[in-house]
Amino acid sequence: MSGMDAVSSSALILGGFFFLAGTVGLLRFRDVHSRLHALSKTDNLGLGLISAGLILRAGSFPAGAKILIIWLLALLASAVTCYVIAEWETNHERQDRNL
Amino acid sequence: MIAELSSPFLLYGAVGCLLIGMGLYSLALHTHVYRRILAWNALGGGVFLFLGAIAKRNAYGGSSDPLPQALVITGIVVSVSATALALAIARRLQTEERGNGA
Amino acid sequence: MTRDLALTSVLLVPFLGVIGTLLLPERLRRPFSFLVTTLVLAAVGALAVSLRDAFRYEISGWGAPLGIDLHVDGLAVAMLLLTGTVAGAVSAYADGHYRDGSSQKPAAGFWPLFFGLWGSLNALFLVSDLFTMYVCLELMTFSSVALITLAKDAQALRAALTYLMTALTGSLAYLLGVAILYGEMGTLDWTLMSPVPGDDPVAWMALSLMTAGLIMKGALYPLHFWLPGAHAIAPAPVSALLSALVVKAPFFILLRLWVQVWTDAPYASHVLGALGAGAIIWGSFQAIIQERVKLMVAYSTVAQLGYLFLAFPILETAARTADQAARQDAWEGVIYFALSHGVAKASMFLVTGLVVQATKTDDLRSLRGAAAHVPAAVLVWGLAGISLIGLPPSGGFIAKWQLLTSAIRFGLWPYAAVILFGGLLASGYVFRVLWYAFLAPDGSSAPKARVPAVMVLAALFLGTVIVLMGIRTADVFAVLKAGSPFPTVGAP
Amino acid sequence: MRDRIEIYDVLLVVTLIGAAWRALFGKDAFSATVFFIVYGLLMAMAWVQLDAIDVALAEACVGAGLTGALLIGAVRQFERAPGARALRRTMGLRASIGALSLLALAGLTASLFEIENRRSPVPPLVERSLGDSGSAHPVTAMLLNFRAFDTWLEIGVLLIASLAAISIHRLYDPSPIEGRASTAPTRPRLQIQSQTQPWIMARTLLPLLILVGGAMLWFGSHAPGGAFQSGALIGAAGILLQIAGGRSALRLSSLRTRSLLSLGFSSFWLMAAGALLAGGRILEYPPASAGAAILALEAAATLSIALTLNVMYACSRPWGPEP
Repeated sequence: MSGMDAVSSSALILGGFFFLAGTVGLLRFRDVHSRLHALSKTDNLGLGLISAGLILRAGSFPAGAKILIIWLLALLASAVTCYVIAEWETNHERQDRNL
Repeated sequence: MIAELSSPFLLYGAVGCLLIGMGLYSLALHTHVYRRILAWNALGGGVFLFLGAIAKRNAYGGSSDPLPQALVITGIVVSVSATALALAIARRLQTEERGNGA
Repeated sequence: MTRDLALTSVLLVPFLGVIGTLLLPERLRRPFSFLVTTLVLAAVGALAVSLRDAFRYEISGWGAPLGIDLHVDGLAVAMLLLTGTVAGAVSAYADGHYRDGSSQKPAAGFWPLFFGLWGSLNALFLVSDLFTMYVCLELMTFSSVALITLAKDAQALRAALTYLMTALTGSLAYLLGVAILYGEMGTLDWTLMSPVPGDDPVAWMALSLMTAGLIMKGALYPLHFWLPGAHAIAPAPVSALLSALVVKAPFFILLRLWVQVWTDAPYASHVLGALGAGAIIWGSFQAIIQERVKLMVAYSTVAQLGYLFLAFPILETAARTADQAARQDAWEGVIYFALSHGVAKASMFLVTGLVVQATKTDDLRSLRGAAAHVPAAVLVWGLAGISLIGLPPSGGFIAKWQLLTSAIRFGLWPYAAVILFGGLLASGYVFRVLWYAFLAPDGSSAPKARVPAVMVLAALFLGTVIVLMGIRTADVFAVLKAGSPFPTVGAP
Repeated sequence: MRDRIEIYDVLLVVTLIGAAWRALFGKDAFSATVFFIVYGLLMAMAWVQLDAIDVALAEACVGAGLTGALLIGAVRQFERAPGARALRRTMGLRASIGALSLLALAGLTASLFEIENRRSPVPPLVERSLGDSGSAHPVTAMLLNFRAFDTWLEIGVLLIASLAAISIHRLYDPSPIEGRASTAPTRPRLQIQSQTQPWIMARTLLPLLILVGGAMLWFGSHAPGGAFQSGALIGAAGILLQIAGGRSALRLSSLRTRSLLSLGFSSFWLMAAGALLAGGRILEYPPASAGAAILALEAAATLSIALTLNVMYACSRPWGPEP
């Protein structure tokens, strides 16, 4: 049983690391696009790892299924938000260039 | 200090009081209605957290006291309708005044 | 049995009014609101007649600490009578005010909000649970704010917003006080927590928070800044409701707390008394120098509320004297003042509405010759003025007489002096309007519009109520005896 | 039911206060709103720590979610307002306000320690009378049976607030303002086309939200859940449509809208009158059919809460629908 716990805790730690990388990316990069890029990639992967770790620890099947749904919803939400921000940013830049 | 703060009741009650203090300070400080709506919501959140701490303190037989929980749910719904009403008026006022001003 | 039926219909019928006026088609709305108004008035009358002693009514059948109870005593029924009388007159007035085609849109919005306000006031005066009072206060505030915005004017929006933000902050302070009280007493019903120990600091903090919140909502002197703007800009029937009833609800809760729950508050009540005295002097002075009649009446509300807050020190010293008759006199004097001020202020605002309807502006100078054009309006203004000043044939005289004698009997000379001085100041602004009204109408004033008869009748009805309150005071005092905190043993 | 303070509690509290600080005193109105939503969600986590799951759901759905949606919808209009950023108060006044707030904070915290070991008689009472209250979950029994009058007035508050929003919208008619195209408020910053991602998001989330809302309503009888939370979820589905679809098909003053708005309030009224006719007191359910009565009331309340929140969202946005 400790093997399962070891796997899930390592997944949790790895997920945490990806979040850290994403935040560093957010702070370091200059323009919006690369920030969005860094954030969406690492956060989604980080969240995937964390939810995988939690599913291993989750007691029953429904609880695990709920965690999975949470991850999918988070993916959908971050995809849409990144798209909308990126689209607004490009419109905004195109307006600046046209002025 | 931490030893005394043994039960979550005191911790979250103190956080509620802190939120009330911050909300009051921000409410009195800002003059623009939008910031005051935010401050008022934080103040309300503080009061509800205070009630929640009392619910936790009155816990009986494994679950916390349902009466303050019912009060807080009612309070949250009152504050969302108050925010909606204040925003509706403030937004119309802004449009009317900018409408006349422009 | 009729007592319970009257009580439940006092609570349920106004809310039926909200649903009905919201859903019924246009042409059915006026007869339906007329029907609901008469039903509620009948129920309140039946309740007042059948009230022998204070009684309780458990809503949804559960007991007090668990469920919510209604505590029906003389004070509650007196306030219900005031609400019924004023709301009845205002509904008749509004029927005429909103009949002409131009203001069709506000008419649709007025009636559901009007019955929502009436229902929340009835519930607030009856219920004995502090949190339910909070929800009633919110329902009342939202209805009042919405009613103010019916004036279709950017100024009305600004005044409504200031009122809303102040009232919301006040009700949060009140809610925090209730939360602390629940934390300490374990119940939300003020009848169960009655004898509060005088030396308990947490109970004192709860009381001061609740009082601060209710003072903000009740527009006592230093925190009254939102009232003149809101009451002056609102349509006439709405300002009558606001000034006569809405500002009374916080005072009603304070009266319950300070007199029936915190029994010994020796020095704190004098703080309220001092604020009340300040309100009388400052408010009356402001009212005298106003140029617009509506603002004048609004400042007069601020002043007259000061009298109500003089009640706390008087009742505090009354609670400590042995003389039962003196205590009951003070108690009846305070409540009677609330009733007479409500009726007088409502009639003043209705009269102002009549004048504005006739002359299209509420500037004082446009009142020249108003006595010739709308004589009934000026007559009712005179009667209301008599009541505010405290001259004999009016209810105000009885109330001020009781307050004055109690103040003198308990040796509170400064308050007695302020009561007399306030009457003098009140005559300042009342006679100023009368002076303009009786001037000969010069040719320049604009042609006067015709005023619907039902509006004049509503004002006249309130005028007669003022005079009746001055003559037949025994009936109302009999109602007040039921469940009064200062029971006079042996008195009928 | 832990009774110890854990490291997680301390972390949660610190982030909560940080988010609240940024929300209240942040420079830019838009970022203040974003941090206000973060603060709301952290508050929901705090409620979980206080073992108040119902309140956590209500805080997340209504407190953070819908209040956040209302604020985001309205903040674009206030950003250019001069006061939105500046903290305009003289130093002396700020010091005195700060002192007052600190005094309030100290007094309240002191009162916490004072009332720390007092208990309330209500929880045992609830335990005893839960049997014939018609619901196995104490909070739902409290909201819908013991203090049903509170909840009725509460739904009255929602109804009056939405009526006020509609009447303000109709009286101060947008058309004359939009008529002056030149000075019309500038286009919203987040220009949302209805064919792109948000529409896809709305399409996928809509069934899920309504499904979870319905489940939340059903859970109310025996687990944390209930009318307010499920009403908020179904309302959120409608608001998502309004965001993605731009102009919503909500006809504010039609009879259909008005009757659905007042459905919750009138069903409570009918229940109260029915209880009276059946010889009991106001809102007194016969123990046998209390469960059914509670479920009926909750269903009606859910529908009108959902529509009320949509109406409020529509009326607090610059691009409100036609009346």
